[in-house]
Amino acid sequence: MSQFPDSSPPVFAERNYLNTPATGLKSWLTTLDHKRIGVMFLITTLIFFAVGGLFAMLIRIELLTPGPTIMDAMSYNRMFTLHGVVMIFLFMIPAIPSGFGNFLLPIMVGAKDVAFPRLNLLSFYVYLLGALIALGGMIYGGADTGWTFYTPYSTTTTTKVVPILLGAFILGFSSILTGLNFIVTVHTLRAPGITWNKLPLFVWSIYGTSVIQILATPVLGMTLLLVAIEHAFGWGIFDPARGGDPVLFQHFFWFYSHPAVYIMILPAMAVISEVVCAFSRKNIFGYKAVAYSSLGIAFVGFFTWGHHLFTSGQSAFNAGVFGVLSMFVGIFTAIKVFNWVATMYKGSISFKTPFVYFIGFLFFLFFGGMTGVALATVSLDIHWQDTYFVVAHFHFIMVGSTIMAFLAALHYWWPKITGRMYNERWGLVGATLVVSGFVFTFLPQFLLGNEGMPRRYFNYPERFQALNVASTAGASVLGIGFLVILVYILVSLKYGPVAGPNPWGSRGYEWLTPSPPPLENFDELPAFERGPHEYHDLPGVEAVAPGAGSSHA
Amino acid sequence: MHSAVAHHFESLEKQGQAQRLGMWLFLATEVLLFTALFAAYGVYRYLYTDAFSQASRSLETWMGGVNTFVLVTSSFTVAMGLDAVVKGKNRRTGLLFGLSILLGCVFMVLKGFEYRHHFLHAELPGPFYGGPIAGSGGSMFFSLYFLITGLHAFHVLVGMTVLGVIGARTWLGRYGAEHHVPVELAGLYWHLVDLIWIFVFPLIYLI
Amino acid sequence: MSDHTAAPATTAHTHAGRYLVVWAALTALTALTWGLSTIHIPGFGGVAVALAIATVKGTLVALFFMHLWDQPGPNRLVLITSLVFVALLVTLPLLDNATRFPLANPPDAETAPQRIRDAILNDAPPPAHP
Amino acid sequence: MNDLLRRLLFLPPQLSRHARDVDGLHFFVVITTLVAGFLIFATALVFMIRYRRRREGEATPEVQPKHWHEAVFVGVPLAFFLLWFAIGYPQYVETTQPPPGAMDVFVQGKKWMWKFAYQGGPSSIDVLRVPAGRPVRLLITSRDVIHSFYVPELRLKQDALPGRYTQTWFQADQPGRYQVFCAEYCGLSHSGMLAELVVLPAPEFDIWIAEQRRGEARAQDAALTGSERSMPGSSILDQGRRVAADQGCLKCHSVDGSRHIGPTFIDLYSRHEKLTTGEVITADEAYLTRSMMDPAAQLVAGYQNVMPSFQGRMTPPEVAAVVEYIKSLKTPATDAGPSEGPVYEPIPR
Repeated sequence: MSQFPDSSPPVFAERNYLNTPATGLKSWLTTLDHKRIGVMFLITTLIFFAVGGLFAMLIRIELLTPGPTIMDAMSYNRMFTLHGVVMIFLFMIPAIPSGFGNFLLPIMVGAKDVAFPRLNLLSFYVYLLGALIALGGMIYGGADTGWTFYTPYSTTTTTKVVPILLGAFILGFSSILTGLNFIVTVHTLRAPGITWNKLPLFVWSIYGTSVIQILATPVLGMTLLLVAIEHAFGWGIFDPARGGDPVLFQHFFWFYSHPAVYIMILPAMAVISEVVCAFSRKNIFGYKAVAYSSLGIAFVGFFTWGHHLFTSGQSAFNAGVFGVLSMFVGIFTAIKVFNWVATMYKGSISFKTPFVYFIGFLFFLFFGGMTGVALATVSLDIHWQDTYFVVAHFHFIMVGSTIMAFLAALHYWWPKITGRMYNERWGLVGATLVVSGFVFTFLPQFLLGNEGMPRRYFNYPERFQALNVASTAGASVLGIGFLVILVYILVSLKYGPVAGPNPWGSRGYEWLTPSPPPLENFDELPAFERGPHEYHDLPGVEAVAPGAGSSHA
Repeated sequence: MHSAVAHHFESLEKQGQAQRLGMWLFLATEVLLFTALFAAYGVYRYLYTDAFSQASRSLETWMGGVNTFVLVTSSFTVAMGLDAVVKGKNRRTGLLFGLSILLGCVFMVLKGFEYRHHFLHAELPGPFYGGPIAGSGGSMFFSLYFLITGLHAFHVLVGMTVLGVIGARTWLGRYGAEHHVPVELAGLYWHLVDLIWIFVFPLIYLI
Repeated sequence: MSDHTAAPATTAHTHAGRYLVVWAALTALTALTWGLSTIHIPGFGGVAVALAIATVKGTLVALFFMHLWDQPGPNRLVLITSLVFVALLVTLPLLDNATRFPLANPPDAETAPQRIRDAILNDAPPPAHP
Repeated sequence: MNDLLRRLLFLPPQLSRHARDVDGLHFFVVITTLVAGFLIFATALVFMIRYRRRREGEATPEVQPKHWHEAVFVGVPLAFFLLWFAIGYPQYVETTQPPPGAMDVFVQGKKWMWKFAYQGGPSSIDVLRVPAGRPVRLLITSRDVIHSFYVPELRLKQDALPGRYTQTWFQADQPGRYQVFCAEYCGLSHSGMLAELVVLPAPEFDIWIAEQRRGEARAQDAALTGSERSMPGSSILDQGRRVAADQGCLKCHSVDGSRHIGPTFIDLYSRHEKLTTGEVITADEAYLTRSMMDPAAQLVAGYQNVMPSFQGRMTPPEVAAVVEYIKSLKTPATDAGPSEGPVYEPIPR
């Protein structure tokens, strides 16, 4: 599978993290190795992705016709709540940082492990505990509040909202622990030679993500706890009947949940910055701009939460403050988009599956981002708020961008994680299905929103039906695409050709070690003389043979 | 190499640096956990200014004041405990941490008396409020009062446990002049508990 | 301040004297803020004075008991950053309540006009706007 | 041009100057987005074709941006974003500042209906009548959870906060009938919480509101003297149907046998119903009346206790009329729904 005729035949590293120190289930469940923890995160988050995706399909089928199609209103309300909770708290937030981040970040800084391996394992089990409590609540009855838990609906509903609140509260700790671990790792465990300006861009973005996780998650935890207390004991901090202000809840909630959008999108940008360099075989255009804009997003992202409250009774003064600040967060994304495109200039572009996802990502991020800025343009938001336009916008960002990046990451690092290649032809088929299915699912929803269909509607007037049918049709293509990916990726685990340490000819640090990587990441620590995104200094790119990790010269 | 160095750190000092940074990040999350309550306090104090100052006046300011003094002093003894372990005087550290725990107990007992007072006067949160203040301000104040002081008291309990465990281990000689970072981290946590109280005291009792 | 960055740990330095001074200062400031509160400075002044004293006390604790005085940049940056976000979360919602349409605040809040408070409490539409 | 773009973007008709202004900004935003998108993706496409990999192991030059590159990358989008904001924010601020002399309407959302009350007493459920060409201020509140008053044709949306008031205002241009949605999720029948905005020509509205005020005065007189208020309409069944529609009964109780929030009305009379307590009762006149006054007392098994009490909100003759109406609903009943058929498509239940 190696692309270079002059390189030695690819080798599956014999002593790797998959078989050392042991292969049993127990050795996995008690492991402190960041790579194994990352893989366990990946597997669990993917299972929850399947659950959330199933809910999504049921929602789309229900919306095929106005009125009840396959379920009643109560089931529908529970369904979209669970879809939101599962996708956001159980999949989107942990998937790339805790999954790929855990696997790659220590390798990319040349460390043997994260700073606190035991906290890392704890993070996984906390995640599992939170997920089980939330799932228990869903099976026990589910909640019908929407993932936003707006008071006073969430404090007065008779559904089982408390276990789901507690589940999300506990999941927050997992997020905090992982973020804390990454920040300390980047600060203290960088290998000699890896200066701040030679950090892979993946690390910069994950670092920005971690900052948000640390600073925002506690506020959400406290807020959810307050809602649970209000629901259970009636201590009304937000209860309008006791002089509370329900809008204050929205302030607290979005103080976390707007930055949480960046918890979801920054890791996607992390992946894309790596992919675009590797497949253009070109140095990144404007390293510092791309790196620092990650921190810019992390910081400025905190100043914009009020644009979710334009119709909520918030003051016009605050709307102005939040509106103008929201305009600034868009430019950091713009910088990245321009620099990614410019990176392709004079490159040597190879259209492998990850790169196809990059194209999809760029398209969705551009339109998702521009509609996001348009939504923060105050008067337009008044029309769009809580309609399908918002639904389409954030799915463009979360599904269109984050999941495309997740799939790009899955394909790009699959040979590193498993040591084997997936089938490239089926990879392209899957990518085409997913990208086109996605366009057909969510493009009609923009128009539905323009037309005025509010979100979370079980019934809708018949004039909205045509676009809903189109959306459901797109969703089924999307679903088939995911099934195709699932099949060939599982097949490749056993039958995939051996990948070798660097099948893409990438310069990223993680490709300097054999695939799959050994227990402590590098057999012998490279000197990291070259930056991770530099492709200009050598004619061609050599594939590094396993066991020769230090042959970088 | 010191036996306490984990395999992925190059030296004890580097490990200590990492642990300190980790602790500070954790403390930042603690600060933001309290911030949600402080922000709610700020909003409702603005909305119910008179009710809040009336409710605040009904609190026993001297108890809050004494408690502030007690916590500040316990912070001081914890700091002295760290100073002792750095000099290799483990036993003294154990004793000073014990003293800090004792001061923490004093804090909790005083807090308990205050709570008892509130229970007797029906100054309780939310729907259980039966105090003299009309409107929503009174019950809102006591909801926030119990949430803030309750969360803080929970942190005091956790801090006392941490001091107890680390103090005992220091006494047994697990830590020493060279390997004192865990003692320092336990101290950091306790100081944060003190730091938060320094802001809770004026907000709830004085203004 | 930066002369310790080469050896960031508090090793071998003795700070006992420093701790004692800080403790004395904290005790004195506690007494001061308590004393000042009995005078009842009117309006916003009392809040400002009490919070200013608390900030001084907090700074002393953070710098000396928590050793930020001797420690490298990142740790200080962590605390400062978290304080920026504390300020953010406290001020912006407060600004919202202070500037929004007064009827959108809780009806018995002291910021709402009395006649409107009465009207809403009695579950009647409020009088016509002026 | 305006109309073409509006139709292309599936936007509903523009009922006010504000709606036209907002759409103007909308078109500007869409056009700049599409132009920018075209430029970026055309560039990307050119790069992808021009610089596709021709052989393995190609060397690539190092290309670094100059400072002005990054300045352009930041400056151009920021300029456009700020321009959008500079146009959009004043448009929003305008909706928060009702002109003096605007007519006040009190809007009350509750699960799952809208009540509109006018100065001087008249009120209606789920129908908001306003005059064309005059400013109308809405003071919006809620009785239970947060709702959101939304009329797409006005490009206007404002949340209803329980126990407090928010405001917005509009001035509708043309008479017509438009749909009001609830845009903030409020539970089981969120999507059924619809109302109708009826814009009447101003003189017609004046006549209507005057009539309403007179009727209100008559009703008050009637209440004072204790005599029964006369009800318009031909037969008692018509009256019952009207009352059931006006009071919102039919939002939760179907008349065609389909299951909804409450039990269906058809064949309800003298049906044996199993209660939540396990007891079985016969739905006679007494039970029907009691269920309107105190719905929680005897709840049919399988339904939630969500119905409000209509005690004091319906006069005794109205209650009797509704009971007669329910009695009349036997299979095969063909007539259903409100007597005033809306012009928009009704939502199938």
